[in-house]
Amino acid sequence: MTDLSMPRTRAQGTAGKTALRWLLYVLLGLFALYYLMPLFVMVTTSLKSLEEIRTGSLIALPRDVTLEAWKTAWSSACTGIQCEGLRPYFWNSVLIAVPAVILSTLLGALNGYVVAQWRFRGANIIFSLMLFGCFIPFQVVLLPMARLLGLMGLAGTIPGLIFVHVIYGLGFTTLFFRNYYVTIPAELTKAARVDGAGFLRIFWSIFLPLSLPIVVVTVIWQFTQIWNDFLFGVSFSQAGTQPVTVALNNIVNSTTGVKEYNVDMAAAIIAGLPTLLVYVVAGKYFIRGLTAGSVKG
Amino acid sequence: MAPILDIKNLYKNYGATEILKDINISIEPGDFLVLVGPSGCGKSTLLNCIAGLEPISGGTLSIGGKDMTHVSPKDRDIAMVFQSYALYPTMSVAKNITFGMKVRGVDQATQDAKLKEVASLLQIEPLLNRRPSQLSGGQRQRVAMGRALVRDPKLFLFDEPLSNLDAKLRVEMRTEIKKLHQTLDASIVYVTHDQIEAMTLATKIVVLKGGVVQQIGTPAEIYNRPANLFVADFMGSPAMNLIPARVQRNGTSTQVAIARAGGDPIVLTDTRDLHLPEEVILGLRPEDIAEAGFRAGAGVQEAACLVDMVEPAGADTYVVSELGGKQVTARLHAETSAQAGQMLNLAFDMSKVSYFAKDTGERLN
Amino acid sequence: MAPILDIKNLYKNYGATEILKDINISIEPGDFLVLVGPSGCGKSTLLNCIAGLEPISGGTLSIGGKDMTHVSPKDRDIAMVFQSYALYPTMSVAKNITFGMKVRGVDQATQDAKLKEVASLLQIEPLLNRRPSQLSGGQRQRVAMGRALVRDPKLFLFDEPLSNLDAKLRVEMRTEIKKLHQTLDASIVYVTHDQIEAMTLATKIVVLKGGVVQQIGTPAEIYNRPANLFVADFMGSPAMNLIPARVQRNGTSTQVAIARAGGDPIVLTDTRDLHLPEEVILGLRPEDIAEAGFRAGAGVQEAACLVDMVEPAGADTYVVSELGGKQVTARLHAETSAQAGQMLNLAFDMSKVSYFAKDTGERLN
Amino acid sequence: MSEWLENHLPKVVLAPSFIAVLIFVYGFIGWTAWVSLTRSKLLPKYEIKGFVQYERLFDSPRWDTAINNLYIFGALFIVIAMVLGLALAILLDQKIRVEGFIRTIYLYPMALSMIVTGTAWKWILNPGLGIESTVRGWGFENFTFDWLVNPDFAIYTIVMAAVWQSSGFVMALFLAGLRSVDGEIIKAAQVDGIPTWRIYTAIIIPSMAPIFLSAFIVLAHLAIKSFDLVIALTGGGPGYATDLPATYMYAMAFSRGDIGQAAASAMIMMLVVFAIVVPYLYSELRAKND
Amino acid sequence: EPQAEVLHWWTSGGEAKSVAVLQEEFAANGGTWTDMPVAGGGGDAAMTALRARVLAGNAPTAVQLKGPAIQEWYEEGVLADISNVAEAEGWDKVLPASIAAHMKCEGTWCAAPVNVHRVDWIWANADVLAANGIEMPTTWDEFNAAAEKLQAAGVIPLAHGGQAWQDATVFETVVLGLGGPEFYNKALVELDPEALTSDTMVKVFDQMRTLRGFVDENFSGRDWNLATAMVMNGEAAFQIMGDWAKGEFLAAGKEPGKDFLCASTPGDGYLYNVDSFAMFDVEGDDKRAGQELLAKLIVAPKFQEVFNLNKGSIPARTDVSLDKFDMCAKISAEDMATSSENGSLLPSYAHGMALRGAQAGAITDVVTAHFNSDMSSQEAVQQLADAVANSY
Ligand SMILES: Nc1ncnc2c1ncn2[C@@H]1O[C@H](COP(=O)(O)OP(=O)(O)OP(=O)(O)O)[C@@H](O)[C@H]1O
Ligand SMILES: Nc1ncnc2c1ncn2[C@@H]1O[C@H](COP(=O)(O)OP(=O)(O)OP(=O)(O)O)[C@@H](O)[C@H]1O
Ligand SMILES: [Mg+2]
Ligand SMILES: [Mg+2]
Repeated sequence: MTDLSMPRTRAQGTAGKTALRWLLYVLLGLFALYYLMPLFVMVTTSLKSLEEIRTGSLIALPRDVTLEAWKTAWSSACTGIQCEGLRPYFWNSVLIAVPAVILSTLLGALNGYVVAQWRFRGANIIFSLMLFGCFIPFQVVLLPMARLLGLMGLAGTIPGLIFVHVIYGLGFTTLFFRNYYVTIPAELTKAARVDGAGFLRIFWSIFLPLSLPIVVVTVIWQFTQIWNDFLFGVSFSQAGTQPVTVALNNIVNSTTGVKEYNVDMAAAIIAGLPTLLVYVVAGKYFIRGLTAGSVKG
Repeated sequence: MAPILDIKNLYKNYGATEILKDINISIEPGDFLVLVGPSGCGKSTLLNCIAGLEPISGGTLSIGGKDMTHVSPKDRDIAMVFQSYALYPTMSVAKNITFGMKVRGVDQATQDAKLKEVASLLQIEPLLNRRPSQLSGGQRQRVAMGRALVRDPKLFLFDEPLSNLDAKLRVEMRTEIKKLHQTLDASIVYVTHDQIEAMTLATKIVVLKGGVVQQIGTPAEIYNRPANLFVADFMGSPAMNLIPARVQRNGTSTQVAIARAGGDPIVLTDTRDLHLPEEVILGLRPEDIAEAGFRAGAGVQEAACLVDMVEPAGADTYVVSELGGKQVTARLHAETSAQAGQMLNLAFDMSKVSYFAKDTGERLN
Repeated sequence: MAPILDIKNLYKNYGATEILKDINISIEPGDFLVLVGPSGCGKSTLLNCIAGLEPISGGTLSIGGKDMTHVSPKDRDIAMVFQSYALYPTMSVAKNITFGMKVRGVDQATQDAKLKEVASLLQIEPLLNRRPSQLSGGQRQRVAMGRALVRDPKLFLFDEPLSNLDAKLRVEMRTEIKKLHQTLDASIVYVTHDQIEAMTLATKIVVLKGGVVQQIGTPAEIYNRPANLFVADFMGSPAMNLIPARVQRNGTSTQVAIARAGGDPIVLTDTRDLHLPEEVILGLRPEDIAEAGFRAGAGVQEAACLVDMVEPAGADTYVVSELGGKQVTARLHAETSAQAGQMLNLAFDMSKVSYFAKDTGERLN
Repeated sequence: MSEWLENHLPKVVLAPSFIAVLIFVYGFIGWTAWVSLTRSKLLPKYEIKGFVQYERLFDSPRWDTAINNLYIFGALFIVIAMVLGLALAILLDQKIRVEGFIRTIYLYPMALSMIVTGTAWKWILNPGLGIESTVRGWGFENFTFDWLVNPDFAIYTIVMAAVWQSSGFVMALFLAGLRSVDGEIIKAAQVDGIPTWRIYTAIIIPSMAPIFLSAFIVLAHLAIKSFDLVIALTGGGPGYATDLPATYMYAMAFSRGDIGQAAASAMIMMLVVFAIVVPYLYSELRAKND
Repeated sequence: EPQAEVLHWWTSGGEAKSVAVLQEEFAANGGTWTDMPVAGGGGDAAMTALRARVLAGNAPTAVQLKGPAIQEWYEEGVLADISNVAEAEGWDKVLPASIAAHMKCEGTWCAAPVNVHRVDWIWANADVLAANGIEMPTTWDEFNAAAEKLQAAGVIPLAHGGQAWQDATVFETVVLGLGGPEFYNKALVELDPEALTSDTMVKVFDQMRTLRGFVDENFSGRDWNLATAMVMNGEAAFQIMGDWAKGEFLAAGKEPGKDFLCASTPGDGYLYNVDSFAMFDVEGDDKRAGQELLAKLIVAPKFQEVFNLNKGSIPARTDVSLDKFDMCAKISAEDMATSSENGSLLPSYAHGMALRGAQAGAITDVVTAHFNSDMSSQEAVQQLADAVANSY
């Protein structure tokens, strides 16, 4: 376990070092401000009444804090005829996101493992092709995909949405894992092969445990992409299978109705909470030096 | 019995570089084959080829009489200790060692027993719950050994398995490996740079140089009758003295003249019946040059030499003198009174001399 | 002159485990300190502490008279060869070696010259454009050496730098390191498991066991006058014979009785003036037990012993016999006719004997 | 049979994904290419009419703007997000006490739907509502920050928001990469006397080259596909000054019922990607192979 | 049992309540309503979803569709015929002819109208006007004069949000105001190249440039309702926007005629934006029954009244009593009747009533580009013609 900062001995640091460390924290803090700015606007707005928003400055602190908007967003905002807020849609999103994230991550890990550690002729070409797939604009796949889903009988269903998300997540998950696995010494695979472990066993017992940081990254990516996806969610769902983003969109985007910014903001934050939760939980596994001590040289 | 390992005309390239050239080796069951050779000569590569971890570029390789070309490493029934250890970083020491058994479906009780046995043998019991990253170099190496030793394969492959151990432990391990070899009648291919290991363990030694086999033989053959200058020079520490000499046949015996610094050439007589060219390289090991009076035997002959350097090394003292234009080392007992700059009477055991052709380096006698 | 390295009461823990305990070592400029000890005793950890790569848990450490507690590794002016090599994987061999110079702003011409010099010394010229992953184990180790050797630091730290080299190369490298030490008058801390390396290189040897210093001394002191049973047993290969014996004072000399398998105890006389308890452990190195007639000297005494095992090892033959309930090894010349199961007259050099307390293991004479 | 499976398992495992990609990516690209040659309007038609859609595309000043914006936006976004992400990862790698907390702060923008954060950004960047008026409120009367409403600068506000949204993820990616570097090598460098910044630039970062590939692909993909960001922040305005190919294509395909035109623009977009990504990919994979 | 899955984009509080009325009636008649709302982009997102579902063979039963899009979908052969309902209910008699025309595809009825939004409204803050002594303008010149006066007084004359569709909304009212109904029809409905490049069009762009001067600096990207709020606050005096803006005023508790004023934009004519539902070809008798029932209910007076009271628009059918409607709605209804008679009842191009998407979009591109740059009017006219030509 190495860190680039000086080893911390009993009494930490001299004056220069302390100053440097302060600078570091100040820098980190400044960036935190940059990142927090929009959240500040969103949170304050969500705590204001509509009246205050209409009359006051949009980016000022609320005069009277009210949680009304949050309540509305969660349980009574209209998303069409139903006025039950985001609540009913959460479950759809969970049903879509969780399996899709797990499947695409697992497949990506396997693919990356093959491409990085079991190179065969053409593996790089296959990898490049898969990777290039990341760039296909989703708008163009919408219509043919709709047709195929219809043919497969998956139109408007949750499995259909899972399928779509897995397919278009594969490029990225494979990319992430492959690029992580190429840095793992090939000797490990060799040792395990001699030990009698087969392809899958090596993957499961040796590589997966080594992959924590990249699993975190991949899960963060996939979960965010899938949870926040709107285009597929709106196109390949039907009444009853719509994900939370469609509900959020319905709350936020009214063309000719009265705009309730406070509810919009609260709804957006609520819709983002599961993703945030994933960040916090998964973040614990950003561990250093999993390969340490494995091979010499 | 069919050879357990049979390598025929094996070639191995990395890209355009030929690493192994026309290797032919065969091992009978129970053989202990030690591979030696300079760093980078292809020893590890050869082990990798045997294990099936690197594809071979030519020739055939069979284990237990079965061609191995399309057999994957896990089906070759081999155990291997990697020069680079290759421990599983996320597993504890115990798991590193038992992983192979677990994969093969060995039952838990046997696993535990084996683990216990091996751990005690390798003196790593207190470390079983550690991760590889929390071990010292030598401890890692022992874990790597342990991973192989719990197995019971047709063939063991050891790649410098003791290089990071202290002398004491190394001796113990050596003994254990020897025991393992004898009790299990296991077949072993073993790479080492330690000459004593090679000598004491091997039933057969292969000397490799630049990917080409130089000599295959028993330790005694290799040591006493090196096939060429390279083997002569390579085996033995300090190395065999290789001294240019002129020979003259004299009846059935041979007169050998060696230039001497600060004097006339030494002339020594080899009583064996040899047919040699006029110019040869004469090979004589340091231990076959002793202080006069400390060596007895038929072929022993004495000559005074100028001592250039005296190097005490615990049990022995080495003395260096220039002969035939070369620095010639003699191994004297520790209590010698030899001093640099003085003349010293040395005893040469001419019955041990090897002769090599000056041009090809091949052995002549 | 101030010591170049001064370690006082150094402690080092990993979590709750104490790895190094109360280490006190000081090195004068130009010293060549060799650290030896069993695998896992804390040698690498100590080097890491000296380099500043691991924080120390107690005590002080100064280099060149300056306290190093808050000095980062890069400012300590040291060069280090890692046991695990730690080559920069993305750089070619040449870059691995020159990178440090480049960063320090050494001009290109000097860099090239140094690189050339070191590469030829380490015999890695043909490899300069390779990546570390394309090298053999020994080649990697040499690159790691090269990285240190191009530097000109206050202190060199070498962690088993020759363990993966073949004997020949190792001897050459040893010579080079010795030369380096002499010409640059560099100060060196060197970890090795090779006893010959330790003996021939060191001006000072530190024997470590379980994180505790056992003895500090010159090679001769360590070899001839080990401070305790551990050092006695540890240094020398094969190890010193440690034989339980009863002693009886007889005027100014001492009678030593050793149980013998298949006969009465052997009684030997030590003529030195010693004051010993009745029960001791007697230490005598294998090379101080010779075949009768092959060893002369004041303290040499002969006794017939039953040969249990004969082990030829090239230049020597080892003979094992049970004495005092221990397997005692004697080093005989290669041509001995000794055979297992027979009685053999052995010559014991009693002037070389060390005595140790049975309970504490401390040296008595 | 089982032996065959044994030896070919890696390929077998890769096969489904590969086939899926062939169908759902390359099949659809083929489909798009076909449609781009037709006069499809509301729904796809399959009667080939030649390159008329491409001619229309290149005649459109709006497409010109979109493509130019893509270059500006893409280059700035990728470079800034990459540099910032890496810098933050390195800073966070210095044994920061509250790493998890700060990391989440940097990451959270990804979590929130741009549909709404766009509104927040719009307010912040709007001179009358946001930063400009706030700073003026503090007494700096001459402070101007009106990029959002300035057609020449509006694209940079998109860059700002895009960097805000994505750099956290890039940071996470790099952080994972940093954490996979072998500690011994860093130690060796420290002893070699290499200053910390050089250790990063010369040793750690080069060994993370594959991670750079990941980051690059992610960012390039985001740049190419940035869509709801633009819609939410500027709606492509002022005028269509901040239009990007993705918004152009969406507008054609879905607001205007001009699928043939959308397909043509998609093809051009993919050509642009191809031209940028393929050389990089080639050098990256090649380096890995020798 | 009648079934209907209804795709629509009415999701904000007031709108949703309006649709809920329909759903309740539908349920009261024994039907099951499945709601499939997709808001965003003025129905773009809903259209995206619709396309995917049609291709997947999973079309919703009823879809909120409007303008020429109805005919476009009809041409794709996916719409159902609801003529029997229309004929039974006598739609022809109660709907203004031009609105009825939108609901027919090649002579058969294929959609049911819900409401009529008037687009060419100008909203004003009563206090601000009074304070500056200004009357609601009836010509663009008056407007300009008033605006200059306001500007001098430090009031922003025109509250405007710089989004393409808002620019287009203003543009079409100017075309109508300066060119008159006939010119509007030629230029923005028939896309007559002569009209598009005429001097009148140049004048229209000149007026747009003038209007640009009456807008504050920070209008870019502003939501329409924030602009409305500016009028409410007295920060700005006028806003040109459809009658949904009224909803914002009312929601803030403002009274028409007292706090805020409504008037049609200068010039004759009436620009309508009619929401309607189209029925898609679906399998199953229950769904067909649902379609018929839905069509019937939508056009029935009860729903027309309730819905439009909520929504701020006026009923599509002319025989609904307006007693409960506010002053602005009444003006709207009156104007619709007169315009319908004299042929100045015109479809709004900016809201997708007049043109197909590609053409409307092409025009909007030029309008917004002109408004947001210093493009000359001549240039704009030229580009307009080119863009329209390029859009087929
Ligand atoms: N991270 C760690 N956590 C706990 N114990 C450790 C850690 N690293 C090393 N150790 C233990 O510290 C002891 C000393 O290790 P060190 O590497 O210094 O040994 P060494 O003397 O160099 O041995 P070797 O000759 O085998 O290289 C060992 O017993 C090792 O298991
Ligand atoms: N991937 C590679 N590409 C090119 N050359 C390689 C590669 N791997 C090894 N080599 C070269 O092949 C030769 C043989 O390597 P090998 O590891 O078999 O040597 P070795 O005999 O085990 O040496 P050592 O005793 O130093 O471990 C070496 O010269 C090495 O540089
Ligand atoms: Mg090797
Ligand atoms: Mg060590």
